[in-house]
Amino acid sequence: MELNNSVTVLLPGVVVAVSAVLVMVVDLFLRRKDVLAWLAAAGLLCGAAVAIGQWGEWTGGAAVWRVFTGGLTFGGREASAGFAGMIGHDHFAVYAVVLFCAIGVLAVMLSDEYLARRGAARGEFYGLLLLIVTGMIGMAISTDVIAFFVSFELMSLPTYVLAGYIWRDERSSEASLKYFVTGAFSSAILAFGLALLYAATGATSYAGIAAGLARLQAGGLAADGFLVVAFVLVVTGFAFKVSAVPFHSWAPDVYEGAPTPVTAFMATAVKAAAFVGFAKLFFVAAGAQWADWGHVMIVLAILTMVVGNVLALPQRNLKRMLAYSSIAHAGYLTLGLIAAGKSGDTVGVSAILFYLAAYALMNLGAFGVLIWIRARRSYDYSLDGLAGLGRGMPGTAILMALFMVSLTGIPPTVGFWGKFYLFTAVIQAGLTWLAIVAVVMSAVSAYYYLRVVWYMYFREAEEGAAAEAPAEGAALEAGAPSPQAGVAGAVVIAGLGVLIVGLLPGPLLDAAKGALRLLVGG
Amino acid sequence: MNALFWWLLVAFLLFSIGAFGVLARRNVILVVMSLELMLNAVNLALVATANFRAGAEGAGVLFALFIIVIAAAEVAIGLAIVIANYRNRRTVQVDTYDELKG
Amino acid sequence: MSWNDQIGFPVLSVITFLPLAGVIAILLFGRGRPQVYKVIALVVTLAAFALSVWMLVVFKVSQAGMQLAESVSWIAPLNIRYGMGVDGIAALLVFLTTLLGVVVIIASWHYVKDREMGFFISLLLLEVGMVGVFCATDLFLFYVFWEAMLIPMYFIIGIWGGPRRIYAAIKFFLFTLIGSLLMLLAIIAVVYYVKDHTGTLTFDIQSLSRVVYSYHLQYWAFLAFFVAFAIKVPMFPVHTWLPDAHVEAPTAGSVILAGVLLKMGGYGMLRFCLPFFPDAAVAFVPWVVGLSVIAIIYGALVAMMQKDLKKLVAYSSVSHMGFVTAGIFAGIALVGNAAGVEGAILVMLSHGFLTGALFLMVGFLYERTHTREIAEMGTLGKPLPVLAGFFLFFSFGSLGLPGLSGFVGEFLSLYGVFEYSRWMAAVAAIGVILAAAYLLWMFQRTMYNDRGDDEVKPSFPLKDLGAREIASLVPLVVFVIWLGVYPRTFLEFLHVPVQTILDRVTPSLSDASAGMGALAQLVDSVRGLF
Amino acid sequence: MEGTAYLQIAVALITLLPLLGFIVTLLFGKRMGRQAHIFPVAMVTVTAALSIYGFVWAFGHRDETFVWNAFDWITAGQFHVPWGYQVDTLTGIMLLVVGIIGCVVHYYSIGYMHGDEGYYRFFAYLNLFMFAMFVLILADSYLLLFLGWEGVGLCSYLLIAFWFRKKSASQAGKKAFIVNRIGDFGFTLAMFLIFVVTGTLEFTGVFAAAEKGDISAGITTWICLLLLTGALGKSAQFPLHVWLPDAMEGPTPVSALIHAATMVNAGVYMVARSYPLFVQSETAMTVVMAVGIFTAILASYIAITQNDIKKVIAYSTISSLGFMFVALGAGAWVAGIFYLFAHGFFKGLLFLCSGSVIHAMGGEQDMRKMGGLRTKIPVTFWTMLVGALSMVGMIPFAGFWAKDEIVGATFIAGEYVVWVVAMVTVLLTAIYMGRLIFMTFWGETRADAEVQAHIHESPPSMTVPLVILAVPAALLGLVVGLPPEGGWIHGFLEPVFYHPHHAEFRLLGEGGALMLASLLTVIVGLLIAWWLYVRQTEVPARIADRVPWAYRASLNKVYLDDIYAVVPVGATLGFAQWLWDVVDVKVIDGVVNGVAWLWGRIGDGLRPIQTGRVQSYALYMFGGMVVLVAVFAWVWGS
Repeated sequence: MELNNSVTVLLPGVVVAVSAVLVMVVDLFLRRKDVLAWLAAAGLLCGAAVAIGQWGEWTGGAAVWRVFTGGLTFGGREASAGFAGMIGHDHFAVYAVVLFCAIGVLAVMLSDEYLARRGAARGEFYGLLLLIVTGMIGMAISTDVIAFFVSFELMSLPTYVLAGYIWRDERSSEASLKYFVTGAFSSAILAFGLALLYAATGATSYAGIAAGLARLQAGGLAADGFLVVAFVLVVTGFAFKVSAVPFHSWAPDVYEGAPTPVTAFMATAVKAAAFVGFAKLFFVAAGAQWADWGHVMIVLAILTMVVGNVLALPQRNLKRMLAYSSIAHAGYLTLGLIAAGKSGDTVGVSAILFYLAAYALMNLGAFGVLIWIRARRSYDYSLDGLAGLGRGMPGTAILMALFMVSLTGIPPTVGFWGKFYLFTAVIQAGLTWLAIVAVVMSAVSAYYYLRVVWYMYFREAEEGAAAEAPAEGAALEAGAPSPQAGVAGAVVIAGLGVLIVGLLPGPLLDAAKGALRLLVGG
Repeated sequence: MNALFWWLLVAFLLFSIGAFGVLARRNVILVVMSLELMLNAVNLALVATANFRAGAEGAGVLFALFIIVIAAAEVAIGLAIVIANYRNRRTVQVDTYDELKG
Repeated sequence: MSWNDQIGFPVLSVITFLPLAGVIAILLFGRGRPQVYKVIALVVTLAAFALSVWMLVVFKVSQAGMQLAESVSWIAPLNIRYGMGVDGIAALLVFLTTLLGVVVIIASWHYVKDREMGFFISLLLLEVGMVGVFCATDLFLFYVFWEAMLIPMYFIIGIWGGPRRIYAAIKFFLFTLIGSLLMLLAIIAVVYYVKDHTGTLTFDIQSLSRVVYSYHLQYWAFLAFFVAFAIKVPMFPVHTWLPDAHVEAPTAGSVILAGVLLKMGGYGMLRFCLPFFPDAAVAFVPWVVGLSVIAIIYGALVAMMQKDLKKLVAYSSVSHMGFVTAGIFAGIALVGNAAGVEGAILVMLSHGFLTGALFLMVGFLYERTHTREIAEMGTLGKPLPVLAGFFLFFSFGSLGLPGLSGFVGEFLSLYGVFEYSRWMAAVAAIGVILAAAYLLWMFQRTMYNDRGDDEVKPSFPLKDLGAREIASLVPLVVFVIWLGVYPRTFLEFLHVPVQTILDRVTPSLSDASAGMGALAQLVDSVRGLF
Repeated sequence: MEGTAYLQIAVALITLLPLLGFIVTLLFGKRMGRQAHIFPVAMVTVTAALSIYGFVWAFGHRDETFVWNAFDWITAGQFHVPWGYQVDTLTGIMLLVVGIIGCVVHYYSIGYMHGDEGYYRFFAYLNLFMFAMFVLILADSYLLLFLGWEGVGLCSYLLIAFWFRKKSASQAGKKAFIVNRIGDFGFTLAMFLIFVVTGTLEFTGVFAAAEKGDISAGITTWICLLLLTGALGKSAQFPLHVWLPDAMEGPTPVSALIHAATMVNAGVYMVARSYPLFVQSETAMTVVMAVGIFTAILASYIAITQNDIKKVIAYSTISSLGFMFVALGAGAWVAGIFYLFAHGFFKGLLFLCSGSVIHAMGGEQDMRKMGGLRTKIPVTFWTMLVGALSMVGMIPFAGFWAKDEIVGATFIAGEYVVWVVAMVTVLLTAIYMGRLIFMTFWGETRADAEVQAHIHESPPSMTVPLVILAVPAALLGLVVGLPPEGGWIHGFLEPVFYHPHHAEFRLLGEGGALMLASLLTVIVGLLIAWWLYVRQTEVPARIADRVPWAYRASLNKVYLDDIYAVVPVGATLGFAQWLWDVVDVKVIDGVVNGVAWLWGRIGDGLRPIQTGRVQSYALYMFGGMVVLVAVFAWVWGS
């Protein structure tokens, strides 16, 4: 029975992990490498399907994740816990799993052409990518810091590799090294923080930590320096992964240097996983202390919004600009955590869940457009290279404009709803001034997002620029169906998503709310 | 002051030494080693807690085991990345890797 | 789901989305066939105009509240509805919008050479947004239209504009965006205030405007809404986007910008600032009227010094729109003075006709002389008598000649200000003198001779207005005269809705005067945010 | 009421026909070419007949006021103004003046404008003017009056700048409109004030309220002074008179019709119309009189040295209008309107004659280049002489009776200073009008040979109107103004100015003495003029040398234009330039662009932080942790 439950909970992760192995095995025996992408995508879709199938299981059940005195409890039923309480499944996790798998699928679509053109090994790539997703799923379902940390590392380590996947490229390998050093550093810090928490509370399970903290608080010890250090170390681990200032510095370099599909994946999925995983950890394990956490996070959030947006202004390399923009978005997302902490309400968290999906759509789209342009002609990711795109590649330009508008947060796009929901949470938490800061910063961000649009439409291309063939054109296999279709498909899917969800955000809003549904009924 | 405090203090010192190494050493190999040191400090803290803290769950040891495995994987990946960089640049001085900036 | 019971089919939605249908038709059938897409655009806007006229006909002027209402659930989790409906104010503005929509299509027939289809698509999309703003009865829907409209305008200025078009486009965009983002926060605050206090989450404007909000919320939220609308109007000192946008925008863009977009500011104040936050609105009256009066004088004086024809007209808009804000806010002070408010709305309409027309004239001139520098013109009345005649007509309309549209509104809104404060009205009335000064000076320097006697400047042959151009102007001429001679047609639409607004504002007068000064209140209110 | 149905139709047609004429001529006139005048002239002729009918109606119903509200014009909140017409005896007089002179000028223009490239345009504008002027005098509310008021301003603008390629013409047109706008500023505020205190703008309602004493004395004074501001602009009184001399840039028929006979009287008419308000305010009356007399003497003083024939007449117009204001201010309301009535004819005549002279001289307007025209253009000479004598106030011409009543009224009212100044003005008037006649028609012709050869009498279409106008200019006083203070016109206007103010005239009493004094002054003046400009033609130059400042002040119009160019105009332009250059561009836009620039600079400035070296990144993280610990400790500590 116990095992049975564990398997149920783990099932999406297992499916994805098995797919990873399968992809690598098939890679060994099959010459046609384009099958691998299909296989990986199928694995991810199966994982998502399994998760969706589990969605209905817990409606109306009792909540296990008893959290803090304000009454915030997280969904999930005891019956769904597995492996000695190390993992637990709930709507929250299901939402996250589906999100990760969906991002994974789009990332696979974006990657295939890129890899094929450069002659890079695709089997390992997809294998690693699927393992990363497995790690993310683990983060979402963990209810124990051990499981959490292992999942965290399962996600992180392959990411270092993917960042340097085109290892002969100096920039890619440099990105990889920087990511590795800072990442491992932060992992160690996180681990030490978790160890100190364990030392303070004597427990590794979220529930145990919460209970321990409650005991400490009752004894008047909760505020001592020991715990402060422990909390800060954990927050550091979180801030690093979501690239919050001042733990962000790796992000621009890594995003710029890493292969573009990997950048897209990191900017969306890894960030999402970090938010999902840490949100669960923070709220379930330390929810009672969250009001105070929130105040600390305000500093982070403001710094992140300001520095991310301001540093994006002078960037003329689009990948780098998007990196800073992704930092800025991390700042907005952090507002959701703060709001949830301040108000003791779950709106902030569901706002984060919604925003993550929205952000994934538009950001994957934007990176996808870059990949697509690069697949069609020589392009160096510079702003100037976009000049005249509105005339040369009208469809692409329209989509790019759509993604930029969405990133700015203008209706009727999904990015607007993300911001709206987030600001709603912040204002409801009584932090209107913080929302004003965010609003001012998003006005600043409009400048650099719209600059992309104006380069595409208001400027003319230099003579002959568009006519050049792609730089790395040799390595395409003869006879294989054009992998460009994958890129185009991903971009179009993202574009449609941005628009359709922008016009009819109801279902996604419902899902994001429903992910925390059990809280309400108790 | 109980024993746990001293163990944790040692762990903290180890951790700090590791952190200092990461921040200060210019040789990438040494940086990677410093990272390992930090993880080992964590292990020490975990094991010490599991042993000396009253009422602690035994899971600390389990955690330490996991971290040992993770550390191994990390070293393997780290060194591979270092080698890739060395091939491109012919140096392991970490501060020379600054093509990406701004 | 409920379509309106008045006429049995969703006329407002049809008006709003007809242009969108046009866009789709253009994309399907019009590629590479200029005649086809132009005709589609014309037919679609004409149909929208015809429908909006019909809407005015079926509109019941004596009936309060939103008419021709439609309401369909849109985003259920937040109880956001797709709600459309018009009161008299909105109905007139929809009419103005669709009229100018037709006019700009005609006027742009040969205007752009580059990416012409995109231009027409942008114009049509713009019309969707504009009509939507006036029709929306759901706060959220309003906001969506309000913001969505920015994009086509950004493109119109940025792609088909003048040499500094990028600067102008981004300035336009950022100014408006900052305002509307603040407004978004206030919207959220208002909606959730209602939810916290009544338990229902609703974005319905009518319901929200019946709630009494706390002073704390009112003061800052009023300011947030107000800033958004003030930027759009634009009021001094947040007006500087306007001249740049006007100068760089293509003719059609300027016409729409001046004719409709600016009206959204005034409309927003009437629809939101006053009924939602009556106490704050009343408390801010001296400030707003003061700023408006400054805008009237300032805009006129600065207009006088302009060397660029379009900039001159742009600053004249700042001046004229000052009458709008002054009239609205003076109207709610002390007595609940409907004349001022109705006058302000008439100014909006009239300014739409007149300034739209003036921008058309400038555009026609530009097509002929390839310059907008006043100094490079002169004696154009000789080769271009018809153009000069229209130009003269609209200039005099704009300077408020009785019998033309500009006068009635300005007179009424000035009267409203006069009832509120005599000396402010006296200062504002100086703006009327200045209007004569800058417009006649402009006319003299362009159409009459200002370059030494008997020197006929343009060496190339100039063609006078053609039939198409005249066709785009004639409707405006008709309405300018109509509004000047028989404004009753339009005023009838305004009595009931304006009274509704004033009824909402007036009961709170005593409260506000008992409270602290507006600024002290505001400081208190803002402090509450932290 | 019996007969009002016809009157209603007449009134409607009086305003509609010229409007129709305007529209038709504007649309089709160009195609009609030389025949463009037919339709508008026909319209005006019919209108003249109808306006005579209006006068006749008023003649027959002098105690009635016909009011007809055609439709609701503006209704907003409490504010309500109908589009309504009214006819009473005052309107009747105005109808007569405007209708007849308008019609005559139209006929005159057929000849005068012959061959002008803007022929049709001219007639279109004239018709538009007739429309606006009729609305002005028929209006039954201040607001509709204001519509006509601004409408005639528009036409004045269009017609002054008729030859728009001349910079001076376009300049003058603009100036006229803007100066009038300054007056209208006061008018507008007056209307607001009236509405605020009485709740209506219709004459009947306002005056009823005034008579009931609903308006406090202070407010009444304010209303009157503000109305007067409007009148100062339209009727070219100091300090807003500066536009009228420049307005002579327009074609001469325009000067005759608009800038002498009709439009400029609108201010006088408006003040007279507001009689029930003005009589309640001593202050306002005094101001009216003071402004009038000052303007009268000022204009006369300037007129003496002007060399442009039309400018002289223009200043004489300003002076005459000043006299009308003096009359109103002195309480001699009927005398004021009587003078307006007479002035319309003789001043119109003078302008048309001067037009005929200019026509004869081939466009020359400088009197120094004329002379000796007496025999060459006899019809013009004789009619102009009639006009001039009427103007200076020579018995028994029309001007004499009216002017004498005004001058006498000041004396009787006890305003002796005003009376003295008025007498000086009469003297000056006689001198400069004499100067005009003598310089133009006496002596040797000073024009060059080519022009001389060309001098001819004008065609009948021009001379006939002269003769037609000469008749009332000569005889009007005898018909309507005799006996003084008790003529027909006094009785006729009594219903409007219902507090009969005028003392009975006795030839052998005060009245007779005053009349004699004024008559003697005129004769002396004429003699001086004859002596200076016919006998001793070098004397004027010697006088000018003796008092150069006085001469130059007069020649330069007391430097008012120059002062205005500096103080209101220059200061406004300077201020506006400062607002634009400094406030708008530098301050406001500077802040806007500065904020944008600052963000960019901050971004640039922060870029070096991103060193590219991974260990500095790790260091930031470490530093961040320390900061977080500090913040956290502070949060928990507090």
